[in-house]
Amino acid sequence: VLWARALVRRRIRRQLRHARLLSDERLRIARDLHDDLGTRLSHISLVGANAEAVTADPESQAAFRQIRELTGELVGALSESVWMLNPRNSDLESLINYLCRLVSELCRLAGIRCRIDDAGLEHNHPISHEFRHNFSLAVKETVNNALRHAEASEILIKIRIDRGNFSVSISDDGVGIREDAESPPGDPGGSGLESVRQRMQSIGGRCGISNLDPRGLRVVLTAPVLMREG
Amino acid sequence: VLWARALVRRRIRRQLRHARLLSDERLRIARDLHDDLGTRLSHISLVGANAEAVTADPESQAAFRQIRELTGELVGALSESVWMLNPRNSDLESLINYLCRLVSELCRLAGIRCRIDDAGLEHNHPISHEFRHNFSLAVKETVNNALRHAEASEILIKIRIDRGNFSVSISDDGVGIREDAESPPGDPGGSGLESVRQRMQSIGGRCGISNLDPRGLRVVLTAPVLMREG
Amino acid sequence: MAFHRKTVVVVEDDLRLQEQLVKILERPDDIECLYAVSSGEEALSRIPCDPPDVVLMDIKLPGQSGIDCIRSLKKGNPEMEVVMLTAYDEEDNIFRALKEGASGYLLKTSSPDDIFNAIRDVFSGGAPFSSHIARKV
Ligand SMILES: Nc1ncnc2c1ncn2[C@@H]1O[C@H](COP(=O)(O)OP(=O)(O)OP(=O)(O)O)[C@@H](O)[C@H]1O
Ligand SMILES: Nc1ncnc2c1ncn2[C@@H]1O[C@H](COP(=O)(O)OP(=O)(O)OP(=O)(O)O)[C@@H](O)[C@H]1O
Ligand SMILES: [K+]
Ligand SMILES: [Mg+2]
Ligand SMILES: [Mg+2]
Ligand SMILES: [Mg+2]
Repeated sequence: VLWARALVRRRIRRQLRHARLLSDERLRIARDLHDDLGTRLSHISLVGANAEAVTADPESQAAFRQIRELTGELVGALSESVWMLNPRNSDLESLINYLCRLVSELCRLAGIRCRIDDAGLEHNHPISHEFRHNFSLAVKETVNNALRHAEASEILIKIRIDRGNFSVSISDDGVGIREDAESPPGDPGGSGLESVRQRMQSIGGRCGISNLDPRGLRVVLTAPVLMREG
Repeated sequence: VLWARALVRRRIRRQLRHARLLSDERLRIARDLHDDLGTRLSHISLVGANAEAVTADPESQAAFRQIRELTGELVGALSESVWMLNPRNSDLESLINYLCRLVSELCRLAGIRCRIDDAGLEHNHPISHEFRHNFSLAVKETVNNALRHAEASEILIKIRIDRGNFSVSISDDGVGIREDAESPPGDPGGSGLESVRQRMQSIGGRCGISNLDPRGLRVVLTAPVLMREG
Repeated sequence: MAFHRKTVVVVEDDLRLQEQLVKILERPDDIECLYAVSSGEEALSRIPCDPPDVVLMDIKLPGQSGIDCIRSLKKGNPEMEVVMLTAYDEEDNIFRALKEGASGYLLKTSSPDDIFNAIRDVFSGGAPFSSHIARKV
């Protein structure tokens, strides 16, 4: 019996080591890539900024500005993927911080009011890379849907942890979804909601959608908080 | 004895599995980045190209051209890292193809003639990710040095495989290195050559530098070809 | 307040970026870039002799990192403001820089106006932070 236990322990240790290997490697690759790409993007942005200041031609100015903005967005995407790959971000608290930033930023850009209620959450919990990745992309798509389709004036985000389940509910006060809207006749429909469902499923969670009374839509994303793997 | 062999086999299988995991992960990261950034970069490039065509202001035109070139370089850097991370490129033949493309591109941009002699190599051999990564970055730095410092009119690359050793020699017909040039007094000097040495060492290889007669420098990078690990 | 030009020094190892940054700083009348250096070592040997009001400091430098540099600079001259420059949002590094005494950070892709305002703001107490970082600090 002792012998079997030692074997199991050794196996677990080995798996942990490999998980660490993976996440270190992930971070190293990403850092190298991002340093290089970030510097190049900064260069483009600065060249555009200087040219914009010099030219008197309004069309050129507009193009330079647009290039600068696009470059800024790209840097945003880079920052986001670095965040995703950093194993030190592998806990619930940092995911919550990230989600708050993400949602407020999306709403700010769309010019829509946004309230976030995290009920003063104090628990923390390690989470897996998969969890973090899929959960945050699911939230992002759901918020984007509300911003694009709902014609809402406000979005409310509620963040909760209840008996080992982490949940984020995204409500808007917009038009809601008509019964047939998800797959209008003759139209294959968007892929966003489907991918939200798949992402939540892949981390053992689910996605619930309901129309609100008198108007608006609520999407609740829930998944069990698991141990970090990598 | 049978039992021990089974253990060893299992261990090897597990290591292989983890190596595969690592390389899949590498590729996934690079692909994700590539897809996302690639699209955004084309957008930037298009904005620049359109504006360049429209404007009559020569300064703006020059800036748009520069932005377009920088964006092109960025796309190149991105494809390069995807290449580096793709486990399907884990053999010597694909490394050689890549090095040929890399070197001719670098020389073309610098406007310097370049000859590549691979003696009609026909062997192929699996190589590790480490090997590929470090060897190609070492070649790149060495060629960049020749382009930046040598004042050469031509660069000659010789690629050989000899008794399990892969070697690339990079010769130029420029000014060579003065005895004290690597660390001029009061100047900490560049870090390029040092990193070339470290990269070659990390894959069990070496880097030999010699001045040529009557002029020019030759750098020979050699490393044993090992089995692929990841 | 009497008109006073804010003097700036740029620490950036990528010379192409350095050149563009210096060029941007030429424009506003109330800001003057004194000089630019390309390593932490160079910054530590030159800045204490010829200090600006604000140092714009790249986080990633070869050799001594920008973060290590802040501590030494601040020790000799606690009044001097340091604003970090980053290629992308990297929380770890930004937090370390703030702990070492940096007043804020700027993305290198920021608009020129954001850069100018960041330089002006460090004196009015409004350090340049993104809202997210501010929330955590
Ligand atoms: N918050 C919402 N309010 C109103 N309608 C919504 C809301 N969210 C989704 N919908 C409706 O559900 C449809 C399906 O959403 P889904 O995300 O799958 O596709 P999409 O957003 O149209 O396209 P994609 O996400 O692939 O870019 C939307 O087209 C829209 O009609
Ligand atoms: N092919 C060459 N011909 C002439 N001089 C060379 C050649 N290669 C290197 N050198 C000299 O060796 C020095 C050290 O090269 P190294 O790559 O280490 O630094 P660097 O290229 O100056 O800077 P860095 O690579 O860090 O950007 C160079 O500065 C240069 O003087
Ligand atoms: K100025
Ligand atoms: Mg959608
Ligand atoms: Mg060099
Ligand atoms: Mg730098």
